[in-house]
Amino acid sequence: MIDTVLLYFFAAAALAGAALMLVLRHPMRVALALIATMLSLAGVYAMLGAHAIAVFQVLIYVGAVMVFMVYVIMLLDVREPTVSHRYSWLLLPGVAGFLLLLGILGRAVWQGLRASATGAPYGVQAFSVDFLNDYWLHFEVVSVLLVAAVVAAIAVIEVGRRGSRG
Amino acid sequence: MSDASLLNLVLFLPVIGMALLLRVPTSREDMIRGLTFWVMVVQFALCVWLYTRFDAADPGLQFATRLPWIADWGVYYLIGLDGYNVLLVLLTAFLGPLVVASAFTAVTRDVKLFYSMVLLIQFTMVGTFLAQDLFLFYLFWEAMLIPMFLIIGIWGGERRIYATLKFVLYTAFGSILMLAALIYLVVSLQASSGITSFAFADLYRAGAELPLDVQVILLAAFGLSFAIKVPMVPLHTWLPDAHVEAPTAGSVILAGVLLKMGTYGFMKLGFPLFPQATQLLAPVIATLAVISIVYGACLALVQTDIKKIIAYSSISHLGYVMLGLTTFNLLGIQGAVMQMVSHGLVAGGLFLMVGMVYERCHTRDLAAYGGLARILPVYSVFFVILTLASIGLPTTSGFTGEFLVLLGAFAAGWPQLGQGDALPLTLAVVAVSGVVLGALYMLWLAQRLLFGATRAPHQPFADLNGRERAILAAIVVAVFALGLFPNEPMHKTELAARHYQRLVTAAPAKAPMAALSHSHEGGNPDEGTFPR
Amino acid sequence: MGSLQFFGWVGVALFAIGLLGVVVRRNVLVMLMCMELMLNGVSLTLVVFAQQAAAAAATVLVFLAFVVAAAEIAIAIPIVLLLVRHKRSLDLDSYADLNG
Amino acid sequence: MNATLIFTAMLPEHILLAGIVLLVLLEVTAGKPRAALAMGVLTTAAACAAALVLSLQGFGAAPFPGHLSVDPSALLAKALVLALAIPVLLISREDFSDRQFHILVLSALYGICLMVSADSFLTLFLGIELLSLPVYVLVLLAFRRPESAEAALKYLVLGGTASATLLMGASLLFGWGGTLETAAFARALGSSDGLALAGAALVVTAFFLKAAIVPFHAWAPDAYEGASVPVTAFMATIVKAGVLLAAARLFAEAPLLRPMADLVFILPLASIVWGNLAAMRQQSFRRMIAYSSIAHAGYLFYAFLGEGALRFQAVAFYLLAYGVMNVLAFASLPPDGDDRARDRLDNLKGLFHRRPYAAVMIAIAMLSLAGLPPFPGFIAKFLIFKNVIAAGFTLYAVLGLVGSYLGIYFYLRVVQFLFMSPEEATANRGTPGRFALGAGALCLAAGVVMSVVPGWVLGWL
Amino acid sequence: MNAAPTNLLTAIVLLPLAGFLLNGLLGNRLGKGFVTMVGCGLPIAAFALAVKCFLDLGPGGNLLLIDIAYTWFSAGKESFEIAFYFDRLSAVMALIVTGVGSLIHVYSTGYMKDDRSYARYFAYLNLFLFFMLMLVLGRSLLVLFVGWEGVGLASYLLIGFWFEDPEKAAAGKKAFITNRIGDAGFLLGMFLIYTTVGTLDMDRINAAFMATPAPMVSASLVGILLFFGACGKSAQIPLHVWLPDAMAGPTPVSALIHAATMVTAGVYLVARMSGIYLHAPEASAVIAAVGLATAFFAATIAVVQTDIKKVLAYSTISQLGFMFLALGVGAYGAAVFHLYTHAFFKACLFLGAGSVIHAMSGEQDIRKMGGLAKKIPVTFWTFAIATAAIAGIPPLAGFFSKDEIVWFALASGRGGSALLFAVAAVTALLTSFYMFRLLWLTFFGASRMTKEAEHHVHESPPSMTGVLVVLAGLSTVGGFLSIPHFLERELPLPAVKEGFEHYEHFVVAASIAIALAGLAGAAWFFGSGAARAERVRLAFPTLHRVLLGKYYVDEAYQAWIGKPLLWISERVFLRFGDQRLFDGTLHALAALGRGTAAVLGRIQTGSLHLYAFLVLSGIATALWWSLRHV
Repeated sequence: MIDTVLLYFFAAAALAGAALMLVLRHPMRVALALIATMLSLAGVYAMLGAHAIAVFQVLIYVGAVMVFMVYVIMLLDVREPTVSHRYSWLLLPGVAGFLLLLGILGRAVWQGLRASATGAPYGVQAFSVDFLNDYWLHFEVVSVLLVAAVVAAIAVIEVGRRGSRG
Repeated sequence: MSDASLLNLVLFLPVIGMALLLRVPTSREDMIRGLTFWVMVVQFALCVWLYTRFDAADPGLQFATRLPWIADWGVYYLIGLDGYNVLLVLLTAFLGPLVVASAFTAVTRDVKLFYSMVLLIQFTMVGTFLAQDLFLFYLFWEAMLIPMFLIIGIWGGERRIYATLKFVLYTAFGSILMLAALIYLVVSLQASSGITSFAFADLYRAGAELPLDVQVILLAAFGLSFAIKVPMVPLHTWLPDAHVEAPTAGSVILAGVLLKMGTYGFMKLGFPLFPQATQLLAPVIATLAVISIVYGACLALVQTDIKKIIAYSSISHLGYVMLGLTTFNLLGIQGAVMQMVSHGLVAGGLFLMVGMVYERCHTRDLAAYGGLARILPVYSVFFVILTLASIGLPTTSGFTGEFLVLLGAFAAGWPQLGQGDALPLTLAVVAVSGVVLGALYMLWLAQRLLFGATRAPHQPFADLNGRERAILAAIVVAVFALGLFPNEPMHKTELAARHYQRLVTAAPAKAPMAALSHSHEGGNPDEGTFPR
Repeated sequence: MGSLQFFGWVGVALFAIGLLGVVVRRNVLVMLMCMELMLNGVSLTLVVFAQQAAAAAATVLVFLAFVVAAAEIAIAIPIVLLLVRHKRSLDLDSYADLNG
Repeated sequence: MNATLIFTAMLPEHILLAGIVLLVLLEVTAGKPRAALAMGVLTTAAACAAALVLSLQGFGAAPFPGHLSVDPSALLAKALVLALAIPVLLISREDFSDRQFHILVLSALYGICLMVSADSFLTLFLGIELLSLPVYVLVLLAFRRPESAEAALKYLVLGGTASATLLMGASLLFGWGGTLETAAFARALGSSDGLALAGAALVVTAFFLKAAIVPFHAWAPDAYEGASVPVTAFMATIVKAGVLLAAARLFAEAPLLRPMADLVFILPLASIVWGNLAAMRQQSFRRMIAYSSIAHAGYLFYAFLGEGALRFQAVAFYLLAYGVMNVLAFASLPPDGDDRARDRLDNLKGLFHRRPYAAVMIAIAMLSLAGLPPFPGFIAKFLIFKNVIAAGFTLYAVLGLVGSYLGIYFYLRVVQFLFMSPEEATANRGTPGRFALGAGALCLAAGVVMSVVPGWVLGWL
Repeated sequence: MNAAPTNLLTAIVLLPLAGFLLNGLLGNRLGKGFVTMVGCGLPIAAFALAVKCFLDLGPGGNLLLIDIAYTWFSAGKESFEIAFYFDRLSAVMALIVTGVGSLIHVYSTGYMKDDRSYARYFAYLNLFLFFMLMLVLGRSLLVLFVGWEGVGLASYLLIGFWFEDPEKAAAGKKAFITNRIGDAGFLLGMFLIYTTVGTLDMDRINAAFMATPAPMVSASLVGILLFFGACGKSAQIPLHVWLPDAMAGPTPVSALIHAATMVTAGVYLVARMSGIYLHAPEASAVIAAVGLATAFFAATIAVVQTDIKKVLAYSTISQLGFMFLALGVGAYGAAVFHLYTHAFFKACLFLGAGSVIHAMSGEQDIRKMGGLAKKIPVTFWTFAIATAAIAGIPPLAGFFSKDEIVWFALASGRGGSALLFAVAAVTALLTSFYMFRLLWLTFFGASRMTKEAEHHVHESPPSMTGVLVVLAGLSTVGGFLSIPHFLERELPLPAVKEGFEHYEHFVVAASIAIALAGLAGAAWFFGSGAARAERVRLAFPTLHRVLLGKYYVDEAYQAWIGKPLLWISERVFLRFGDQRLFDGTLHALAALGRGTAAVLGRIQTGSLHLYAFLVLSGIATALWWSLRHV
C-alpha cells in the first residue's frame, strides 16, 4: 500500500520536476529540477523492482552527468538574455505539437500496456549475470564507444585550445 | 571486317576521335580541327558503304549487333540499320564533316572542347538512330542534351545561358515523363508476357495489348517528349531562342539532325507502340501539325533576325513531317521521311549560310543587309538555291517531301470526306496553303538579304572561299539528287514505311484510315516482319 | 503495485516534455538537460515494458542509454564551451550564422 | 560460444578495432603524428577486403544470435561503405594530418559495420551512436571557421533527438512484441496494432532524422556547410550509406503497406522536391550538396517502396553511384587556404579555363547526381523507379521523377559556372594534392565501370 | 492511238538545260562569244529537234510520241514517271516555244549587248526554255507542274534581273507569290485527280473522264481547281496583278515569257485537260466568264496607260482573256489558234517596244515620244503590222484567230451566247482602239522628246530588226495556217448551235468593222495632238482615275489580305501567342520555382529551435498519420 503511494508520489515528483525544467529561469535551478526528476525516477525504478537501473540512474546520471553539468553552469555564469526571456518564439506552436505528440503517443502506450504489472522484480545480480553472459558484445562495444567519445572530447578541447584556423 | 562490326565502328568512331583529341595538345588547334574533320569524313564514308550494302528488300534489321548489357533487366546493346534509320544515319554522317568544316574559322575559343563536344553529340545522335533497344535509345536520347547544352552555352550569343537552359530544361521535362512511360511499358510487358525486354520488337507487341486509356496516357508521355524535340506548336518556344543563340555549328546540328529525333521518335516508337491510341489521337496530332505549319510560317513572316526566320521555318517544315506520319498511307509516310532528310539538308545549309555571312558582318539583323548579290555573287547563288529548296520548288528535295506528304494527306482525307469526316481533308487543304506562306517569307528573306541596294556592315568583304563553296556544293548536290531521283533512297525506306503503316493501322480503331491505307499499300498486308 | 499504464504514460510525457524543452528553451545548457530528460523518459518507458515482459534486453538497453547519454554530454559540453568562447552567449538564437 | 566464428564473422570490425587501438596507443605514446593517413587507409582497405572476401565466399553466421549476424549482403554492405571511405580518407589529407581524425573515422566505420549486421535494437542503437558521436566532433574538427562549432552542436542536438526517438520506438516495439530484435520492426510494419505502428513510425522517423529527410533535414545544410570538405564528403556519402543500408536491413523484405507506405512515400517525395528547390539558390557548394543529399535521401527511401527482395540491390547500387560521384566532386574541388572561399560556388566560375580536368570531373559528378544518362546516377535512379513502378506505385514514381526533374537545374547551374561563366578575379589558384587526384581517379574509374557495365556491377549486388 | 517511243523529247528538254549549266557555271569565264553561241545555239538546236519530231507526226507518221525518261518515285502501286508526250498540241506549243524562243534569244544578243550580266541573262533564258519545254512536253501533270513552277522561277529571276532596284526585285517576288497562290489550287486539283483517278498522266486522265463510268468526282471541281492554277500563270482575274509589274524585266523577257509563251501555259493546261472540261459545263462557264471579264477590264485599263510596256502588258492580259473565253465555250482549237498568232504579234510588239526603248535610251513613257516613224522605220513598220494584227485587221494573223473566238462566243454549242459575243465585240473594239492609240502616240504626230533624247534616237542593230521582220512576217501570214483544223483530232471544235450557221459571215463582217472602228477612233482622238482625248479625260475624271488606278485591285489585296496577315502574325501569333502565352507560362513556372526556393531558404533560419520544432511536428504528424485508423 505504502509503496504504491510512494510509487505514485515519485512519478508525480518526476513529472513536476520535468515541468519545472520548462518554466524555471536560471539554468542552475533547471539543473536542480532535473536532478530531482532523476532521483524520483530512480525511486520509481526501485519501486518497480528494477534496482539495477535505479542504481545506475543515481550513479551515472546524478553522480556523473549532472555534477558535470552543474560544474559547467557555474563555470559559465554569463549574464544571460536567456535568463530574462527564456522561451523562443516557438513557444505556442511547440506546446501545440507537444500536446499532439503526448496525446497520440500516450494513448498508444496507454492502450498498449496491460492494466496491471506482472513479472518478477529484476535485480542487480540477475542483471549483471545476464549482462556478462549474453551481452558482453555490447559491453565491448560500449567500451569502444567510450574510447571514441573520450578521443572526441579531447579532440574538441584541443580544437578549442588551438582556436580557429580559418 | 564484317558489316555489322563496321556499323559499330560507325557508331563509335566519334568516341575514338575524342580519345585521340585528348592526346592532342590544346595549342595545336589546326591539328584538332583536321583530326575531327577526318574522323567525320571516315564515318561518312563508312556510312555510304553501308548504305550501298543496305538491302532494300530485307525487312529485318541489318548489320545488327546484339550483346547482353544489363542482363537481368533484359537490356541489350542492340543496334542495327533498318528502313527507319538508314537515311537519317546517312544524313547525320553527311552533315558531320560539313559542321566541322564550317566551324574552322568560326570557333576560336576552347577549340579542343568544342570539337570533342561535336564528336560527342555526333556519337549520341547516331546512337539514337541506331539503337533498337528502348533503354539504349533513351540513354542516347538524353545524353544528347549534355553536349548541346555546352555547345550553345559556351559558344553561343549574348543570351546563350537563357537559351541553353531553356533548351535543356524543356527537353528534359519531356524525357522525364517518357522515362516513366517506358518503365511502365516494360513492366507491363513483363507482367503480361513474363519476358523482360527493352527491344522495340517486343515492346510493339506489349504496347498494342495495353488497354486504350493506358495507351493514350503512355502515348501522351512519349509524345510530349518527342513533340518538344520536333518541335510542335505549342511546345516550340525553345527552338527560336536556341537557334538564335547557338553557334552556327550548333544550329546546323540542331536543325539538321536533332529535330529529326522527335519525328523519328514518333515514327519508330510513339505511334507504333500505341496503335489504338494513335488512331484515336491522329486527328489531334494532325491538327497540331497543320497548326505548326501555318503558325511557324506566319511567325517567320514577321521576324527580323535571319536565324529566327529559318528557325520558325523549321517548325513549319517539320509540321509537314508530322502530317505525313499521321496520314498512315504510304505516300504520306514516305513523304515524311523524305521531308525529314530534306529539311535536314536545307535548313542545315541555310544555317551554314547565315553563319558564313555572320562571320563577315557580325550581325543577324536583316535590316542591316541588302543587295548582297552584288558583292557576294556565289553566296547569293547558293542562298537562292537553298531558299527555293526550302520553298519546295520542284527538282529540289523540298518538293519531293512536301508533294508526297500533301498528296498523302489529301489521299487520306478525301475518302473520309465521304464518311462525313471533313477534318482530315480540311487539314490537307490548309496545309497546302503553307506552300504559299513558305514562298512568302523565304522570298522576303532572300529579297531583303540579296537584292535591292547593296548594304552591309563591314563591307567590302570577300566572297565565299573554297572551303565554304565545297560545303555548300555538297549540300546543293544532295538537295538536287533527292529532288530529281528520290526513288532509290525511298526504296530503302519503303519496307519500313509499310511496317510502320501496318503496325499503326493494324488496330481496328478507325476503319476508313485502315481501309484506305491498305488500298494504297497494294494489298499485301503481311510483308516485312520488323525488326528481329 | 500500481498500474503500469500510468508509468508508461509518465515516461512518454517526460520524453515529450524534453522534446518541448529542446524546442522552446533558449539557454543551450537547459536545452541539453532537456535532451537528458528525453532519454530519461525513454528509459522509464523501457523499464515499464521490461517489467511487463520481464526480459533482460530492455534493462540492458536502458543501461546502454545511460552510457550513451553520458558520452553525449561529455562531447556536448566542450562543444558548448567552444561556442560560448566565440559567441560570449548561451543563447541558442545567437547561434544562427549558418542558414539559408 | 565459438571464438573463431566470432573472429571471422566480425573480421572487418576486428580489423577496424585493431586500427583504432593502434592509433590510440600511438596517440598516447608517440608525439608527432606520422603515417596516420596510411594507417587509416590501410586499415579501411584491409577491412574492406576482408568483408569483400567473406561476402564472396557467401559466408554467413550468427555469432551473437538475436543481436548480431552476418550474411553475404551485410558483408557486401560493409565492403561498400568501407570502399567508399577510402577515397574520402585520401581527400582528407590536405585538411587533417592528426590521428584523432582517423580514430574517429575508424570508429564511425565500426559503428556502421555494427549497424548493417545488427539483429537487435541494442546493437543497432550502439552502432548508430558509435557512428554519430565521432561525426559530431568530426564536423568541427578542422575548425576552419567558428561556425563549425555551431554546426556540430546542431547536428549533435538533432542527432541526440534522433537516438532518443529510436529508443522510444524500440521500447514501444518491445512493449508490443516483448522483444528487441529488429525482426519485430518488420513484423510491426504489417500489424495494425497501435503500439506496433507507433513504434515502427518512431523508428522510421529516427532513420529519417539520420538520413535528413524533410522535415527532419534541417540539420544537414548547416552541418554540411559548417564542416570541412572531407568531413562533408564523409557525411554525405558514408554516413548516409550506413544509415540507408541499416534501414535496408531493418526493413528486410517486409512488404510495405499503408499507412507506413504513405510515410515512406510522402516524406521522401517532400524531401526530393524541397531539396531540389532549396538547392537552386545556394551560394555555398557544400550547402548545395547538402540539399542535394536531402533529395537523394528521398530517392533512396523510394527504393523501400519497391518489392522487398529488390530493395537492397537498389539501395546499394544507388549509394555506390551517388557516393562515388559525390566524392569525385569533392576530390576535384580546387583546394584553398580559406575554407569559405573554397566553399563559394562563384569560385567555380570559369574553372574550366584554370584546370580543365577538375572542371570536367565536377561536371561529370554533377550531371551524374542530376541523374542524366549515361552516368551511373541515371542507372541507379532508373533501377529504383523501375522497382517502384513494378511494385505498383506508378503515381508515386511519376511524382518522384517530376521531383527529380526539378533538380536538374541547379546541377546544370554548376556546370554553367564551370564552363560558361567568366573567371572571377579572386578565384583560387590552388593545385589539388596528389592524394585528392588519386581519390578522384578511383571514383572516376568506379563511375566509368558502373556506367559502362552496369549489368556486371548489379550482378555483384 | 499508236504511240511511238523516242528519246528525242528528252533531248529537246535537256538542250536548254545544258545551255543553262554551261552559261551559268562557265559563262563569266569563257566570255560573250561562248555565251552567245551556247545561249542561242542550243535553243535553235532544240527547235530543230522539235521540227524533226513534228515531221514524225502528221498523217504519214505516228499519232504521238512518248518518251519515258525514268521513274521519279514509286511505292507499292503508286508510281510517278518522268515521261514526255508529243502530240499535235504539244507540237504546236513546242514549236512556238522553241521557235519564238530562239528568235528572242537572237534578239537579246543585240538588246543585252552591254549588260554586265550577259551570261547570267542567257543562263536564265535557257533555264526558262528548259522548264517551259518540260511544261509543254510533260506527259503527267507532275512533270507539267515541275515545268509550271520552274517557269515561274525563271520569270522570277528574269523580272528581278536588275535586282539592285528593289522595285524590280519586289516585282519578281510578287509574280512568284501570285503564281504560288495559283499553284496551290493546281496542287489540290492534282491531288484530287490522283486520289480519284489514280494516275497523273494527262492522256490517261482525259481518257478516264471520257470513259464510263466517270471517276467518282465532280469534273467541275477538278476543273475549277486546275483553272485557278491557270489563272495564276495566265494572269486572269483575280490573279492578274503580277503581270503588269512583271514588265520590270528586260523587254525581250517580257516578249518571251510574259507575252508569247509562259503566260499561255494556263491556256495550254486547260486545252490539254479538255477531257475534263468537256464534262464540266459549270467549270467551263466560269472560265468563259472570268476570261471575258479579264479581257474587258484589262482592255479598259490599257486604254489609259502611258507606259508603252504597260499598255502591251494589259493587252496581253486582255488577249489571254480572249483565249480563256474560247476555252470556256469549248473552242479549244480556237484558243490555241489565238495563242499561236498572239505569240507572233505580241512578241513582235514587245520586241518592237524594246527596240523603241532601246532607241529612246531607256524612255518608256509614250507621252514623251511621237514622230518616231521616220527615225526608226523598220521598227515602225514591224510594229505597225503587229498592231494591225492584234487589232484584227484582215488578212493578218490576229484577224483569223480572234474572229474564230468571237464567232464561237456567239455560236458555240457549249455555252456560246449573245452576251458573251457582245462583250467580246466591245473588248475587240477597245483592243483595236488602244493599240492604234499606242501606235499613234509613239510613232506619229509631233515629237515630244527632249532635245538630247531626240539626238540619240537610232535604229537598232540588225540582230534586233531582223527578228522584228521575221516576227512581223509571221504575224502576217501566220493566220493562214488553220490551227483548229490541224488540232481537230485532239481538240474537236464545238458544234454550232443550230440556227446560227448563217450568222458566220455577219460575225466576220462585224469583227472587220470593229477593228477598223478602233483604228478610226484612235486616229480621230489622237491624230491631232490628242486634244480630243484630253477633253474626254477631263469630262470623266473619276473614270480616268479608276482606270489609271487599275481598279485599285492591288490596294485592295494589300488592305484585305496582306495587312491582316501581317497583323495576325505580329500581334496574335508573335506578341500574344509566343511571347505572352507560351513563354509567359514558362517564365511564370520558372518564377514559381525560384519563389519557392526563396521561401524554403527563408525557412532555414539557422535557429535550432525551429529545427527541433520541425522534428517535433514531424514526429507528431507521422504518428498521427500512422495511428489515425487505429
